[in-house]
Amino acid sequence: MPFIANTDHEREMMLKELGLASTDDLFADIPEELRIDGLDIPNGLSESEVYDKLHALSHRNAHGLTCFLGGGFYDHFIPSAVDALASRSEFYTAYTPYQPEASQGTLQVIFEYQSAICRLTGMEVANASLYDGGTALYEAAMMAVRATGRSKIILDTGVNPIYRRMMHCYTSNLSLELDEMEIIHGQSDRRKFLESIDENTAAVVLQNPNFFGVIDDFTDIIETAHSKGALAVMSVYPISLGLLKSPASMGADIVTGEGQSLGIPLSFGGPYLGFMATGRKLARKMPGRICGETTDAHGRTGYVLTLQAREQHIRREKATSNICSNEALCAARAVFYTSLLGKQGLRELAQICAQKAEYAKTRLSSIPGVTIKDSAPTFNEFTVDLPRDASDVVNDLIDHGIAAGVPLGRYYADMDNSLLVAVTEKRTRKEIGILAEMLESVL
Amino acid sequence: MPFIANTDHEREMMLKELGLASTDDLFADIPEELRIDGLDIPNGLSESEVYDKLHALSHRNAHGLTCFLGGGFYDHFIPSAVDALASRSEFYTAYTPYQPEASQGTLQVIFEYQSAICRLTGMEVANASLYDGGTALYEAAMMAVRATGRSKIILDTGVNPIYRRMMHCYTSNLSLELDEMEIIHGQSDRRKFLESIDENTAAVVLQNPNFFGVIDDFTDIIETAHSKGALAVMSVYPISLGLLKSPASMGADIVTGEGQSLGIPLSFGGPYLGFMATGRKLARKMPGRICGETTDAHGRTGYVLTLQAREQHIRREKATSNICSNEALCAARAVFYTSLLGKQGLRELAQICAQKAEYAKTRLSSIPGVTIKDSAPTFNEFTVDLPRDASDVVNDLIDHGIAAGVPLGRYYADMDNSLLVAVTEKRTRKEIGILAEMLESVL
Amino acid sequence: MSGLIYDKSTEGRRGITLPSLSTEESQLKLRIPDRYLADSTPELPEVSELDVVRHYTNLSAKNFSVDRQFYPLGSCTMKYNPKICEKTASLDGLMGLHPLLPQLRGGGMLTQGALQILHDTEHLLSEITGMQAFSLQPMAGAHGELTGIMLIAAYHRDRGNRKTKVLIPDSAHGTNPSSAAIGGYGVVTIPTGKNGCMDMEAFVDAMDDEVAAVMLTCPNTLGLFNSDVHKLADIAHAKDALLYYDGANLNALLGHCRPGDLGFDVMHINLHKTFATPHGGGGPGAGPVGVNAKLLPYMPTSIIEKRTDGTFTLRYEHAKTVGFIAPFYGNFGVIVRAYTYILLLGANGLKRVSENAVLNANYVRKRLAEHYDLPYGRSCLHECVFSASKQAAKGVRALDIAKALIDRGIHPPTVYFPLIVPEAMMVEPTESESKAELDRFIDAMIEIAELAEKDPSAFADMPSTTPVGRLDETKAAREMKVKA
Amino acid sequence: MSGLIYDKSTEGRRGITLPSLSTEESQLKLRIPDRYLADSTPELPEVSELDVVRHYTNLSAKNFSVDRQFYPLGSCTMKYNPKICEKTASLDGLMGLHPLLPQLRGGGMLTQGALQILHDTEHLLSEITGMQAFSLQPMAGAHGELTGIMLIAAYHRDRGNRKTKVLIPDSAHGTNPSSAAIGGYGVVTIPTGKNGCMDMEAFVDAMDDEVAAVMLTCPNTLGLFNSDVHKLADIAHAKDALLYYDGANLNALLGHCRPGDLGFDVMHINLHKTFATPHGGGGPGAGPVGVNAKLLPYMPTSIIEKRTDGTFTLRYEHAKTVGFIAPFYGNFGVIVRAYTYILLLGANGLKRVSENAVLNANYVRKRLAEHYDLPYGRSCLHECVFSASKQAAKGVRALDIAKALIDRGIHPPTVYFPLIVPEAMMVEPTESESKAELDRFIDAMIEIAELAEKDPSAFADMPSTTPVGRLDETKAAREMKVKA
Ligand SMILES: Cc1ncc(COP(=O)(O)O)c(C=O)c1O
Ligand SMILES: Cc1ncc(COP(=O)(O)O)c(C=O)c1O
Repeated sequence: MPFIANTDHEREMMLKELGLASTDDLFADIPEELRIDGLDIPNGLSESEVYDKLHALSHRNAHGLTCFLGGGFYDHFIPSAVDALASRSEFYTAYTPYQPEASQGTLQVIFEYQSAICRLTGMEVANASLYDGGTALYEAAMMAVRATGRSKIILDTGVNPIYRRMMHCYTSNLSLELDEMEIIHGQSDRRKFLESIDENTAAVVLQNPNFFGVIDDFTDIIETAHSKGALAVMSVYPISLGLLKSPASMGADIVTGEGQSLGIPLSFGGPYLGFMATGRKLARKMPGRICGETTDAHGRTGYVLTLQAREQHIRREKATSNICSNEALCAARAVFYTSLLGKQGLRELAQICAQKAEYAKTRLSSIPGVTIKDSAPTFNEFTVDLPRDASDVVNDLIDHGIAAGVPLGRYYADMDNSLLVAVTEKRTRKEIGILAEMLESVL
Repeated sequence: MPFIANTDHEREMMLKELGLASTDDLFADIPEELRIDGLDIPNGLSESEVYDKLHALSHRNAHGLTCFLGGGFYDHFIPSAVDALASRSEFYTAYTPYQPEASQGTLQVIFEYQSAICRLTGMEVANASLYDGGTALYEAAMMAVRATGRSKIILDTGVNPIYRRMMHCYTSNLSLELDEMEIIHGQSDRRKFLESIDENTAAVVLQNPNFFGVIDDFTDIIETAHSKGALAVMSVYPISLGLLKSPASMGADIVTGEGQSLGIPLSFGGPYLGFMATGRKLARKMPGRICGETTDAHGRTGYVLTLQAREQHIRREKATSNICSNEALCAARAVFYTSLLGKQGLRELAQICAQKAEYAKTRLSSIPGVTIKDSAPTFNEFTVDLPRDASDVVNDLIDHGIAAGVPLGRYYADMDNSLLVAVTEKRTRKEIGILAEMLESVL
Repeated sequence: MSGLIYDKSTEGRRGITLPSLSTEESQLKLRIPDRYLADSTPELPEVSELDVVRHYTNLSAKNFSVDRQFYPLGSCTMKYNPKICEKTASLDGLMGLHPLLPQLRGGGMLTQGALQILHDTEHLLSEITGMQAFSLQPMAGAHGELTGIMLIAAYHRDRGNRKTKVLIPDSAHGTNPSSAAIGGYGVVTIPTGKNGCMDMEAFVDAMDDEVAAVMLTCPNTLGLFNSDVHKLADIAHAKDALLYYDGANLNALLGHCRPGDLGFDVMHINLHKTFATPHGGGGPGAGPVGVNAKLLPYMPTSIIEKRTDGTFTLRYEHAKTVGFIAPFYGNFGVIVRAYTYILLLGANGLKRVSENAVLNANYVRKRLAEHYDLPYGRSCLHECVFSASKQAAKGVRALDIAKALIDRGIHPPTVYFPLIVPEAMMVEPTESESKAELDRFIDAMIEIAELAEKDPSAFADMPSTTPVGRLDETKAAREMKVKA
Repeated sequence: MSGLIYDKSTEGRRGITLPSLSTEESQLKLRIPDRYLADSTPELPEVSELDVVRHYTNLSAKNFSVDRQFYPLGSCTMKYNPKICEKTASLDGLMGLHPLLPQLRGGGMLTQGALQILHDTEHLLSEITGMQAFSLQPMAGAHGELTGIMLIAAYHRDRGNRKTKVLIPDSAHGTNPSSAAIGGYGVVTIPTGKNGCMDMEAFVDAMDDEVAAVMLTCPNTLGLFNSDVHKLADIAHAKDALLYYDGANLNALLGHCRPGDLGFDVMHINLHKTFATPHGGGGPGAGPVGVNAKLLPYMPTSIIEKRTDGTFTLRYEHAKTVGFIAPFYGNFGVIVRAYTYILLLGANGLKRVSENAVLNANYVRKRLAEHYDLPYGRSCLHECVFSASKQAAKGVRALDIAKALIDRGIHPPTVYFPLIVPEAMMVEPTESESKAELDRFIDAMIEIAELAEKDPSAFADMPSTTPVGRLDETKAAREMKVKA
């Protein structure tokens, strides 16, 4: 029997040691009538049969399309060294580093990951990871609620709708007010937004670049929030930080985001990486594990999980979050990736993505009937308005081997003809050209 | 610049230390007129561009065919654990274990590999690997020449023709006589073979199962060889040893073979694994590295390269072979594979292959016009005679997604209509059925 | 050899090559006004690929892990993760799929293979647990718990029930009370009775009309099966309270008994435990949530359905859903591994899994019983909890024993959990370890017990074979140096 | 933790699952007479997948390797192997190809991608070395040497030359004389002159009509470039002797100078050295052989050709070929890695490779010159050879220094080679290491030199940080325990 170590003989010896006649006797505490005879699923297959099955299933997906899909999840190149390091079984077959002396590998990786997140965002303290960008944003909002003792959350509609609907879901059973603020011309409607911040506001929740790829400087909103005693939560796209103003420099109090772009495969939606960073003052309010540096009796530097009094295994119903298992291996991938990328690499990558997106914008906007939706500046993603339903257009382009973008009708009532197009460093000039030509041909 | 560590600044500091003005000065010993300006090849590409290029090239090969190709190289399943272990960079980025204390991993793997080869073949001493099954066979013949001081080698034509032509190539500049012995009904022509063994015979060179998949018991030939003072060299297919009589029990003096079937990918012909084993008496005549067990000053068991006085780095022009780098990582794969397989697994695998081949034989032989070439027993490979040119038939079957076998016309003058069909555990009953149906349909 | 990757940074060193821009692309002027741009670039380390590979490869060597050590960390089911699962999960046609692809054509027609994997996995889990349906979206056990609480809340809201609290035994994992609280409920802790199970009387007392749910772990964190579970269920159901099953210990029951048959209404499974997906140094895991008919209407969006033509699609419209608890379909990569594992083992294999997991735990329990206290001594299921109180009396605490094990090349059991056992040491060997390995562990534990008798002071310097000795946790918390 | 995999065997344990036979298949009786069958099955170990994975993962931890340590093993060019090369070589459409596929349709039409890789690699190597053509078939450097010797023999045979011997400098690698001998030639060893290069006078003396070839390494194993190489070539060519280039040290010259332009007729390249394919704990490597026009007609079969329509094919007919030196097309998997590497680096990158390799070696040479003897002290190319004779006088030999380095987490240089340097220590840092890493090595070497001065006896117990100390090699050879 695969993956079950004991042989029949060993089983017999062990049963004998226990004074039992059969393995069935091991389950004596379970009342007879609650037991079952076996499972109504197929018996096990050999490794090669299982591989063939999964291999066949993997071929029943259209993964060869030229990908202009984004929406918060990007087709960046993953250097082979990231995969090689993440395949080190010392990393992936260990668990939470409860025993620090036997887990310095994992712990130092977490420490370096936290450092990378802090350096990217400009913040002072990062946690060891949360499930994904959406739950991270929700946790940040709740952290603000706890920190301020207030109950209103103001959500910019430029925040990823995939995250906004999660926020609604998680808060629906709690007595919180969730206000959504409209955007105009791709950016937050400043007047309305600033007016809506009041003395009961726990947090303003922002995203940069926003879902439409539009860049903003939220300093004004954040200042107003602070002046009313509210906190500013901002979700960011890490790669953009090679070029764009950091959330810290805009004054954000809690920064979150989806770390998928940092060397994590798209993998049909997960596992991904929610990151979160804040200032030292709020650190003890933060959810999730935190790793800190310390020393042993010989003065040697080492790393431990710290500030655990925030966590469920200590504080139970009073914990800052219920999170236990997190996304450690994805965080490891992120630090492998950011270390390979380096300062220069990050800057260049951000530049390349932006430049290629600019080229795509130029090409697409020169197609008759196609217009760029917003005049606001964008990073590597932008919205185009098409002369007909974007879903239909995208469907037509699939036959040409192109996943042209995310149709926005599903997320914004009035945007059936809008298409969100993302460009990463993987898209060649030629591919962008083909997108433009094919789009023109199907319109 | 990728994979070059020094920065411009470091380079400057180092040049300064050396008192040089530029890196060009480092090449001062090379006369100016012999230097070139640069290479006329393209400049470097980024990792993602290189990956895309190789990925595209990999798709320009027909690797999805259902594979009944053998001829000494088999499509066995490779358990994922083999790949995982062979990807341990501690193994693959080390080199020859010249410093045993810093190489106990590699050394113990070699020792265990040698043990596996000895257990498979029944022999007493195995080396750490040779390039492939063909060079191993040639090295074995030369070892016999050295050991006996004789110059005639008798080659059974049941020996893989791919290896026989290598043998001819390697010996063509040496004063050796290479006699090829015909086979009849798929097996060695005993009478002729036994007669040809004389007092000048260094070695009889045999293969089991032979190229046609036919099984033999060479005890008689080997006895005769021994009676004339000649040595017996036998090439074997390791998987078959789960079922078939071992070369040791037939009396073979030197056993070689291709280890590809032991967890090594087909990889278009290499890297493969030549294995070789012999008795203790001949050990000091053997080519290649050998690892031996010993102890340190504290009595701890450890492993070292031993009997090095046979080798080129010590003996130079008097060495038993010129081999230096060998196929260590392939040998590691082989020991990972044989350890996973285990005694029971080996027996079952051999049984499954033979059983499936028998089924294929039954199915193919019931097609009108198709006959099994030889009545002799076979292991997992057999020869069928077709009513027309086997190359053409195979060509027709490719359109049905099947690589039906190896046409023999290229290797044996009178076998244009013969096809060599191999069956491994990976071929399902259904696939064998489709082979039969499609073959019938194209005849 | 040591130091942080940031310490190895040298200005100008590169670890990556990026595609260069064509002139057509590079000549365009970016239209991003200065005020949106950063003044400086984040200080990521400037190192070579070799630097990165060497640094992290050397760090990996500082870990204990299942692939290198026996790792009987109780409650975590540190079984061996078959290598084939890593391979299937990284197939291009799975790992490379953008999560928004299903939206591009005919409700998932571009991702039929992926949707089939999700669909089949849900059905396999339903059959294995006896629940009616599963959602694979929760991204860990605790996330499954929270989802379960949200489902429970939706149920009560829908029925007009006014419920304010959740009953949880004191032996429960910390995530249980935390999830209930974060889901908006008050938590009532029920003590454990002498037999190691939730005190029946206390439970009955607490079981009033305001109870929304009872969260149980079964077998519980002492490795004990509560034979009264059916009775508990009846009592709870009589008040229209729901029964939540924390599936962290499902490995004990596979093929022998199903939570759905025991009366549970909602549950999660930790795929990273029972179904052998690797623990990743802390994650990612997956915590699929299963429900019976009562909770079916509230399941998270989206729902995977098989059409009559055999194709698969995602349904987004269902009126009573709790909504979106994940961005997409859960931790797909983890789910593929679990699916692979279930196909490998099958009905026959899974049944043997629990048999051997339970046998191994009992064997360890029996063999160590005379050396360590067993507060709840009766036969356990997949794990057993010792107490080091006997040793603690000599000054050797559970933590000291843990460190001694590290020096013997064994990962320690879970210590100080469950909280109700003083000096707890929770041993879960799993079925992937053989008697030979257990004997080695048992020998080490006995040797340590003897050492604790003879020379309690010997433990102070342990572990001594690790890159660092015991670390100053107070200093870490005080200085809060959490980044470089 | 220790012991052999065979020691861990337990009857009945399984590490693998095999597909089961259908009834149609299993009901057939095998028609193999008993006399062909084994009496018993080979005693492969009976262990679980976990046992195997844990055993070999733990063994891997007992190695030094490039990915974990600085590894300046001279003559072996232990540069960093980019991870992308592992990935491309294991693409299904390359790694899964049966070598006989090209025979199935139209001369290679089923494997155009693979043939293009081979073809392009040959052309890239030709341009890099200045040779006319390459065969990728030799499976290691020594195999390339033997192939070269066979080509040389074919050339002379074809021209009716009677040649019996090969001239080789005493600094040469052992494979050179061995390959010449195995190829059927006598070997004449030429001494090294004071300048570290082959003694010109001795060479001229030995250079008679019977000389088939001269085998040179350039730069030679002392890391020195022989500025007279062109003159040597002329002298040899005047006697119709051919000049063989041992390419083990090609990393020194990339983009700066080409063997073909220096007058060499035939050469091999060690792809596992210069072109960054991993050394695999001893192999596999690849030793492509390159020739100029003289030797073109004799190249091994088969030959890859580009048809006029742009497709690739294998040519098997060419009259004067030496024949088949490999079963197929060489170590394809290794070649794919080298091809990937060349594409990554390109003309600009390769030139920088040699610059930095040479700079690094000279930096080490310069910085250590006052601490260790440099028998051939002049500026070197990619490697430099120290002598520990100064230390040996104190009783600290090169081997002792090697062991001291191991304790400092550094793989030792090649010791006792080249043979002409007493107590040789051959340092080849390669371009993938940075000044920072070199400084660490240099500091360790200086510290060791000081220790050798102060306390020579301290070396006896080194290494002490490894799983075993110095091993008894005599015992190993005497007892010849070479299997379990
Ligand atoms: C009993 C129990 N419940 C719940 C959990 C939480 O699961 P997760 O870590 O997957 O969130 C754990 C994890 O250790 C557990 O042991
Ligand atoms: C100078 C020199 N020549 C030839 C060789 C032989 O190459 P290989 O080991 O690839 O057979 C080596 C290998 O170390 C070498 O250093």
